[in-house]
Amino acid sequence: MMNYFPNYYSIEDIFVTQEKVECKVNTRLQRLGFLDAGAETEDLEPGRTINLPLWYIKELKVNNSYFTIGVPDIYKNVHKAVCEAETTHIELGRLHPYFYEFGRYLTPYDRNHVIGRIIFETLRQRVRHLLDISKNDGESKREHRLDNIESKLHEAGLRTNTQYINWLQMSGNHIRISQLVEEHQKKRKRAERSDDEGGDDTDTPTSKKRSTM
Amino acid sequence: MDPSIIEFIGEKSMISIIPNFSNEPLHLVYGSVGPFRAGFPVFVPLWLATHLRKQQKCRIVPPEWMELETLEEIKEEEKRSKFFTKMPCEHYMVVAQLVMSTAPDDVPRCEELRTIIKDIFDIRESKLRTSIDAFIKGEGTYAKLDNLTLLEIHSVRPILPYSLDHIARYQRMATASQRDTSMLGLNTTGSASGTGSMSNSLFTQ
Amino acid sequence: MSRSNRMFGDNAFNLLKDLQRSSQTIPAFDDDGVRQVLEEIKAIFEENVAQASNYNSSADRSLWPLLNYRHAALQRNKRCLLAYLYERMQRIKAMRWEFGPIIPNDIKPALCEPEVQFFNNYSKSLAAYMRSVGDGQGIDLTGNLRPPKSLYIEVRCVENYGKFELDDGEVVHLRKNSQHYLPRAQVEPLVRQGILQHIT
Amino acid sequence: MSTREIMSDSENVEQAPNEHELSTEADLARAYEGDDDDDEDAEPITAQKVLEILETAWTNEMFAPELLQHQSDMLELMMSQVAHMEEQMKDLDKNDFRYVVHQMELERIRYIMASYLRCRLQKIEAFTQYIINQDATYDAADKRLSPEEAKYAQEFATNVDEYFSKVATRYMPNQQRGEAEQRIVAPNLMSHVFLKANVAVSGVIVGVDDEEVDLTPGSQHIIPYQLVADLIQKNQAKLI
Repeated sequence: MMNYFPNYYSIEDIFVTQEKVECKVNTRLQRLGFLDAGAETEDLEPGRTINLPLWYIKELKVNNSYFTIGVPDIYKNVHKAVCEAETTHIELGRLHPYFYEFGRYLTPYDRNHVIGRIIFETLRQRVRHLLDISKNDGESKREHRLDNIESKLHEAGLRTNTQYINWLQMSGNHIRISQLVEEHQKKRKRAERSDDEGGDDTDTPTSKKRSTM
Repeated sequence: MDPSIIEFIGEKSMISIIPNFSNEPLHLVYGSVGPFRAGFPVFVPLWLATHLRKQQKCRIVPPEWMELETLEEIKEEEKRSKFFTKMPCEHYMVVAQLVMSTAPDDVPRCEELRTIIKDIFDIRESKLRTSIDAFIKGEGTYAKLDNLTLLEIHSVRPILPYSLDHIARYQRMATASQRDTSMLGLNTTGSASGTGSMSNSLFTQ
Repeated sequence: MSRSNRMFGDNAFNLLKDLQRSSQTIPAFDDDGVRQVLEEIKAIFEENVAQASNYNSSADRSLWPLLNYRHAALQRNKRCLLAYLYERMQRIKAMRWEFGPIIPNDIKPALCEPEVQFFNNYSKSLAAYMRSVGDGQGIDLTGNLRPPKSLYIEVRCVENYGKFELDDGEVVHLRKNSQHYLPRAQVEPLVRQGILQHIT
Repeated sequence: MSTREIMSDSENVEQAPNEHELSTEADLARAYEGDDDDDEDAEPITAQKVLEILETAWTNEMFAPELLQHQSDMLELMMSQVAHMEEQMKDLDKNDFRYVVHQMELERIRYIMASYLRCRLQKIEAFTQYIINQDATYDAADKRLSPEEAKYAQEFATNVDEYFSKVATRYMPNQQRGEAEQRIVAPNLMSHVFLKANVAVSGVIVGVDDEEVDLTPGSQHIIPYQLVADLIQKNQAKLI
């Protein structure tokens, strides 16, 4: 398992860059009218506000003359909490499922330079909380409390804790059935149950050649 | 990495046993053990000690520190100290866990010891959480963790290093954008393919 | 281009979303989805090429934003599609480690032909590598998965397997619900395959 | 490579432990010690030492974000050692005390070797092109990939390319410059790691602002990997 470090093939990063951002059109843009769901014109008219996906925005220069990229209010809204170091109670996942990564992409477009600082500070303040809730499973497992990055950290923390508890009970060192095989067997059983009775199951995928090398 | 690997590494620790059989020395790759003489103590790796104990071929001699008074002192010291105190054995949890689960009869006051060792671990673990918190709020990317044992480090892995990775990443981003307001939109894959750079390649086929 | 058009790249994104939502083993290769994405890529490209010739021969830069947008959309499509293949490749690789060198019969139809080819090449290449390690002495990396605790383990048979020959020539009969005390290293693959269950 | 393996006690129980040595070619010992001098009688290396080196390589590899230098010489020696001991023990009774203990140790060694190589394969598959490119710039002595791994990496890269091509890329417009580059998956060298100093090291830069710290032997730290990668390489510190 590796930490989140997006590369070209990262599904997570593709999800983040699918998110839309409000942009103001600054100048008439020929034949881009289709980007504006609320207009019937062939061209995109100045003054209109449209939603553009991050995957396009990140290809634009910060000072491009076509669009002004709107900084979402969610970041401004947590500003006060960040300053007062009161961020643990915020339901970050409700504000945005990709609070940090979305903000990271928007950082260069924020002329006031607050987003970068805010995501950095927010995570810094919330790590202690993440460590704590990873220790006590169940508690504070509220939906929407964590953003995507945090959920991943939280899951990793819970896993560590479970492993440790299993180890203390000396139950951690059994050889186990491989995950894929287990899932596959379950699926097969479900299929068999819904199939006719007495079906011929000698043709199980794992029953014949089983050499490992 | 899960605790079974930490256990595996800790099983190399040497521990004293009193065998009930005799044998010539064994020349293991990791070094020689023995000779074994019935009734006389001999040092062997923990993995061998637990194996022989399960076969009822020896008694395990608990290490000196595995004793109530010593551990009480360690516990008090750990509470008093701001830092992590040096443990009598760098795999104390693994040794305790393995010895006490395979040979509870060889360890006087086993249950009490179990509790106190667990206490010590918990004190250290919560101290670790507190110092992590202080360290992260202090804007560091580097910290000293002297005397922490592998299993204690494991208790914050991977969540601590991962969190630090993210924090550092966002910090770099915040600093970079403050430095250069006209920078291009950051491309995840690191190549600065702004709008200008495509003109020469867009139309080639 | 009709108004009702969704934004470019949505098909490609959905390809990924469906894959992401599916369980660990692999869902059927989305032939139609992939073809649609490839068609969108081709369409965008051809339009851009057509307009680019005008663009280059005149000083008129007013179409630049459109070309630019479509170029980004083309790259986006490529990225989603390749990420889809990349993720499938990870799962196919995992199958080699977990199921062994033969793709289970009921999973095989989920793969397209190039994927089956990939699996076979991967399997072959891995086997050749494992044989070559240590100047040809060879090592089986699909075994020894967890730190060893004892030479022998207690196992229960989950299904009727039949005869199983140990390295020393001894033959055991693995009958459903029978229990055995067997060399850990030798029966590890059977436990992984769900034939045997490791009990205390 | 011709190697005279150590004798195992199952045949030669009287042998003193310090005679447990793998007689190695001089260049093998130098390969690890670093060839600061070229004397012919380099220290022979014991099986115990080989195992220690492999164990360190294994734990370092588990925690380092990038692929570290291969240890195929050590691995080959250890595999011969294991095979040799197996051979010597094959006539022993399976319940013989010596047989059981030696087998247990051999299983531990086999686990370390398998886990180590699996870990490397995972990185090779994840960062294939990155590693191949990187190795192309290194001298033969500094390559990260062993010859077997290099072959495997190349085959893997080709196999992936073929799959992608048959399903998608050959139907796409030609790649632009830089696109192949963009697709290379690289490790995050700034990942934080836990480090233990083996020796005293002075003037280690620990932060972006060039803050320096002296490491004392046995001290432990959490720090971005890249700042200490060279210490691992030089065996001045290890990852934990």
